[in-house]
Amino acid sequence: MKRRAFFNGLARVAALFGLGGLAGSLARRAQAGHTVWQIDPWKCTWCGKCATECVLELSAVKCVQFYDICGYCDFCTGYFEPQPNKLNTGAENQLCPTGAIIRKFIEDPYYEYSINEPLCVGCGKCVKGCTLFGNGSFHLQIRHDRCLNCNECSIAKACPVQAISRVPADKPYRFKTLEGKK
Amino acid sequence: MQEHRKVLLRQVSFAVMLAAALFSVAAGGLLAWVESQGKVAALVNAPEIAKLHEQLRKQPKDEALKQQIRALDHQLRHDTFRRLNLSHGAARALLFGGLVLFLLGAHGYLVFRPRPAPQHHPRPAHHDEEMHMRQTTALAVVAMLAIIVAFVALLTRHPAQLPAPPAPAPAAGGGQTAAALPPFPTPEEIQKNWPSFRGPDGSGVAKGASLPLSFDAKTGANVRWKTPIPLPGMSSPIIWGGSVFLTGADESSNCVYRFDADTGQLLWSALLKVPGGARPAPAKVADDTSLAAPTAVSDGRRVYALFPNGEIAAFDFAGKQVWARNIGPLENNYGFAASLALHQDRLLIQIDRGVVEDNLSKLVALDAVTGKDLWQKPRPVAGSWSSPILITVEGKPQLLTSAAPLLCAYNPLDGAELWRVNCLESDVAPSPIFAAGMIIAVAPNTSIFGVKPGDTKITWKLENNVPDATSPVSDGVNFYIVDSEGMVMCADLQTGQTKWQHEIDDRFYASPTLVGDKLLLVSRKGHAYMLKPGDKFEQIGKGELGEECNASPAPLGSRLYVRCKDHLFCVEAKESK
Amino acid sequence: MIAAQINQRFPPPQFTETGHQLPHLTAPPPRLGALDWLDMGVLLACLALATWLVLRRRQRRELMLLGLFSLLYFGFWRNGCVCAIGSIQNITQALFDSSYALPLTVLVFGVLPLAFALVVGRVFCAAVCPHGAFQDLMLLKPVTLPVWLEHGLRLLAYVYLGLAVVFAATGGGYIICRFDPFVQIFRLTGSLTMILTGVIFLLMSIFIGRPYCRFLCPYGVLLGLAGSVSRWRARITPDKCTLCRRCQNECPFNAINKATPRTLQIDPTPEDKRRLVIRCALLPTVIVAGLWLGGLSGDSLAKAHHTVALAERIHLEDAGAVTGATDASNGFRAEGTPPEKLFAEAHALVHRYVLAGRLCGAWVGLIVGLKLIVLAWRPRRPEFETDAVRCVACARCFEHCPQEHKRRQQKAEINGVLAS
Amino acid sequence: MHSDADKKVSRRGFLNAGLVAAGGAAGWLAGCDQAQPPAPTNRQPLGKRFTYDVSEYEKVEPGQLLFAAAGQIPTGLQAASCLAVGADDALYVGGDQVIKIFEKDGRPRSALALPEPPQALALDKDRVLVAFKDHFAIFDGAGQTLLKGEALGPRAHLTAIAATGEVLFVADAGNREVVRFDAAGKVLGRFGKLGSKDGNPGFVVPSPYFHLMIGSDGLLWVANPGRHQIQAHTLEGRFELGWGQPAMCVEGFCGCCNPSFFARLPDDRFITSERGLVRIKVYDAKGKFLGLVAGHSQLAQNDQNLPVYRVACDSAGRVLALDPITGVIRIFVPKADEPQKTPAQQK
Repeated sequence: MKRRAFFNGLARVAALFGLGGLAGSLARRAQAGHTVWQIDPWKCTWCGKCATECVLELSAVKCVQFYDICGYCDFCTGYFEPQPNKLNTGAENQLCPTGAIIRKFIEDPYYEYSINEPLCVGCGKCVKGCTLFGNGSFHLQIRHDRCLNCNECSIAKACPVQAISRVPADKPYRFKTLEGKK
Repeated sequence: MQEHRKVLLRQVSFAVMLAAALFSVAAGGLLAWVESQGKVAALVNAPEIAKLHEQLRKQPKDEALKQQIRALDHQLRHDTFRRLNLSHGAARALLFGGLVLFLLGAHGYLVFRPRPAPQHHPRPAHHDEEMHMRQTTALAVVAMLAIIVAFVALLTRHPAQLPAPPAPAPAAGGGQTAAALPPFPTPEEIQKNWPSFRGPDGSGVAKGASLPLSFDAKTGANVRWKTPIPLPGMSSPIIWGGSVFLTGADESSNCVYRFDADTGQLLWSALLKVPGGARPAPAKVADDTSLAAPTAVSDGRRVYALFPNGEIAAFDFAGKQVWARNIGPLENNYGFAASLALHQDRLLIQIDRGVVEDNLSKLVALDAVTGKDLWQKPRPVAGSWSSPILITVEGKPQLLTSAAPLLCAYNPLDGAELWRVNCLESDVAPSPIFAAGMIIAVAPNTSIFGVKPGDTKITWKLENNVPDATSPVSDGVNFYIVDSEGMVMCADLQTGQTKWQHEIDDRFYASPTLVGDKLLLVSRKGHAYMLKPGDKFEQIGKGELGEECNASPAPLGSRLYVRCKDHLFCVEAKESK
Repeated sequence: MIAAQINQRFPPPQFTETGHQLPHLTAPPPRLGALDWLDMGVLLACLALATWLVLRRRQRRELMLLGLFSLLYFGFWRNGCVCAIGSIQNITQALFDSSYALPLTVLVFGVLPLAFALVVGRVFCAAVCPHGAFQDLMLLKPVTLPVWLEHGLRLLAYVYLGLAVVFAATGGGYIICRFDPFVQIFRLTGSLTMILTGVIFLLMSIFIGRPYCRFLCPYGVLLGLAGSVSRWRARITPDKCTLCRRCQNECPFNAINKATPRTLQIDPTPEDKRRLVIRCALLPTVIVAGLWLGGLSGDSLAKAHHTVALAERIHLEDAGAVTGATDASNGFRAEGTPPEKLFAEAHALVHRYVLAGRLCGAWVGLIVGLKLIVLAWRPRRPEFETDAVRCVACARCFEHCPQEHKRRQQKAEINGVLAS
Repeated sequence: MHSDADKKVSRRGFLNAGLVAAGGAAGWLAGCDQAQPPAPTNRQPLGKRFTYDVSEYEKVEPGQLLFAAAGQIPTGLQAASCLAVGADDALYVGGDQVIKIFEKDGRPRSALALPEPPQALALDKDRVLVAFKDHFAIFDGAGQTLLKGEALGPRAHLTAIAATGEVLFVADAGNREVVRFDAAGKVLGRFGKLGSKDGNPGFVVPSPYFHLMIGSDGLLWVANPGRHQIQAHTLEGRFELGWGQPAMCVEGFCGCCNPSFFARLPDDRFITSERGLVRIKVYDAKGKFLGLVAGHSQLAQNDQNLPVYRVACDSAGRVLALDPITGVIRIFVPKADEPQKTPAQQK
């Protein structure tokens, strides 16, 4: 019995030592600040999986409007159906299937578009319309007031172009910049 | 009193439990209903609204319709989010109901469960119970392992299909790689072999070859060897170096065979397997077309084989499949039969199907090294069974094709059409030949044409003894044909004047071949007739294969290779050994 | 390609008439980083408290309350993420992928419970892990499983751990998180299948003690191994065992080893010795077999990796074996990377998977071999004791030990005396 | 109960059960068919109404194609940005920090090094006019700087340049106006800004595509993409006329802001280049739609990264289109003039 206790002790000390070494070596690389998931808008192909793959019923991914690169078009290809009946806010003209985009007149001929986030399901339809024809000011981002920050993001797993990765929590968004892709 | 309170407590707790259970069932039902109705996507995609949108597209001015769309759209969006909230609420309610139910049930169970009788601990048995148990456990562990292994095997049956990894550098002793592939053979090298259907230039002429004036497979006289062919087919042998290649197929497999030219030994048999995917259904073919009608082609580095079900592959000389793919469908009336042509790493495939109006016919070029598409050229022609041939006109290569209604030449490098003559008709099976500046093309059962390359008109036309399946052959002065009923004819190459005709009581599918100074006809019954080419009919020899034969023979040097129904024969004069 | 996109950026319009100012894009921040330190603090406090409750207080009821707190805090409040079980994968990935930034929280959650287990046994399982607490609180009417079944099913956990490490090390994803049965219930949202699986596990837990912990939990495997060499751990009796056998049937987890009857406390028989020799000889065979089989499965496992799956798809599309294109293959072709590069990457990955598969197979082989050797042993236990590997320190057995009752009585008396 | 149950367990029975299970699994395995290829994933996981689909408008009727592809010239530029045709039909391609000059058959001739990446390029006799982000410069054929214009401020984003004789125009997409310079590079004036009351309808430029050129008719033609028009101005900047309709269908200009670029054939027909629906079209001198040079399916490789073709025409009536993503110039020739491919047809 004594011998057994001795070997146990030996194993324990070795294991503790090993565990400490592992933790120490990893801690040197580990970050105190945590990381969060985010979409790289330059990689995103608006496939629509963000709307369906999130563990939340209403996805944590929403479309955001980056005003600084918006053209403020009258005929916004992110707001209107490709061939709208008339350029007004009638439901028959709107692209967004849940009516989550707000169109506001500023001055001739400029209109401002913003996202009503509670209604947005993150399908990316408007993002595609805006990016194909316009400046791409609409883009999909993970909104951190909704994201649960799962250890493995199920959207990232399903993303066909691996556009979702972890970013430092102090820079939790990846908006397109004025300078373009770096 | 105590008892009374206890009963009351039990009743109350039971009633609450019942209520909680009903509540949970209701919440669960609601949740299930919401789930079954579908949420965001189902509502927004509602068919009514799609219909209204469609209607608006037709009547863009209809204001009432717009109002209707707006109302319905509002309704649907409202429903969308209401249902979403409903399902959240129902989920929480279900959790709450379940919790109450569980807590009360647990409490009730703990409070009212019958008190356990004083525990009776059996005395340990006298036999070695613990050791017995341990060995059972060991068995259980092993059985579990077996189950896990079986499941892992089951789940990992489909390994990732990737292209073969680039072989390590030659220093490491790697095999043949794309980079290490020797250059495409020179025309001289090609001329030294019999690399494709009807020889290097597809005209069925082997100038330097020789043939014994008689042979007999039964006695073995002048027959060097005979080897069984594993699978049937009507494709002809091709020869490169010391090897003979053949294709064969049945309903379930497409195979390529390599035989040793000296001994006839089957060196390997390679099964074509396109990576991934189910094998395409076997082609529907007529009995006299077979499942392996197209003849393979080789560039001395690889052998390329195409099968009527659309599968095509390249094998190296070791029998390893280098690439394979499906270029189908090739389905046409009697079954696809065009053999492959090869020009400077371009694998050329004449795919003619249906009638002209179907727009199904095309000429396809694949990169022989990788099997990828290089170009495709649509062809306004009907289905055909003839094979394209490569000719050289004024020093430039041309790919000559014949199919109703066009005799048409293309640049084999990029598929550009060079010239065409609108003269052919019906189901073209004979392939064209090119000799001494004249092209002979055959419209089966109707006419034989002489055409000069580049012309838009025919030079001459001949309307008797027109074959339906076999191709002509020419010695540069005359050309010779044999039709399937045994009528042999010789005519002048430049004018189309008939010089002689002679009927042999036999049937022919194999095209006539010029072996050295002998014109060789191999009949379906397995008889070989040797004629003297010239201005008059003269039979100079006869051979016996003793087996049905439909494929064109392949002569090279002193040997002749003939594919019969079940065997591959090698004929060689004994004294020349 | 990049230039075309740079060119898209240029100044927004000026609103000369209205002087409208561009609104700012809202960016709700993620959860406060400082709260991570709170999580780590709560974890440490809970582990310390659990240790005290198991070793000193020996109170089942208090341990249950701590479990309830953990369930609410780590489970329902923190949505089951961060969790020690999943941290295995993050740590593995950090070991194999130097570009991966391991969050400190995850490292602490992975290491701290193990460190505790090495010293005081699986106190983490007892009341700190929300998964364990959830199942333990559901346990009403335990059914004792036969020992052989217990051991057989437990093998699953070792395999699960091996696979989780394989996938995490090669970038194939976090299977522990993906197939976690309870996290969806903590979040009250998720895929229906996984929620139903969770509910089934919970219903099973009413009768079968902690089914996930015992038969699947990969972290439990590590904790068990650590626990087996722990210095102090939950002892059934505070004093000497009187061999009263009362605790014997009270453990719902088959974690109490019976005392060997005096008549059987004998030296190994020749048959025992022969068996031991055979099993020892079997060990390398089983390991090599595992190595071989694991390597065979590597090719298929590799398909879990996005790059390999994409390379396969591109290859099949190019070969004409499949028609149409997927979002992934479209995206890849739009990007313009040469397929050869993708294939080279995929081949390297497949190679890694084969390697990892071999190691995983060898690991399972080693475990089976060692189990067989241990089971060949003739045990000699003078008293009833908790199993070093399987005991989760739930404190149920304490309640049935007459010695424990005696201790509590004495303590109450002393307290009474002190109070008076 | 515990030990009783244990005793009932027969080793052999258990082993048998295990083997049967393993055998069953192995049998299932053997009985299964060959691997099925993975099915393509659903492109519209949420259904039709969640999918942005303009494929209807990408279709082109073959009869509408007035030009045929006739080869291409790879320029080798990483970031090609502009294209112009010189008097001798030489091709000038700007990009990176260089202007590459090619013979009309695609053989490289020479190159001019530039101090920074060019945004736009035009030729006036043998002078090379280059617009950079906020200023322009004029070079001679040897690459010597003849003139450097003043910088137009931080908002400036020049996208086109043109000159005739003594007047030079640049299109400033950042300020949404056209700037006139004299021969010495001095600003003569600006026009076309919205609300500037200079008699112009005002340029609406939602994206940095704002093209202009001087026609053989002596008018300054400017694309007004936000209004989907091509507008003519006098060289003094007075608005004359405009043509063009917004529409996704082939006759109009699609999306929020098109045409992105345009050029004119020797016979004064317009060649316009659009983005979003990538198409190059032909209009007559009055703006009547005639047909297409090439449609979306010919010009766009994929759905995610669409090129905006820069167009130019040479004296032979060929249309040259520069793909800025690949840096390749694609050549289109009128179908009627297509060289006879087959000797047969010549006879």
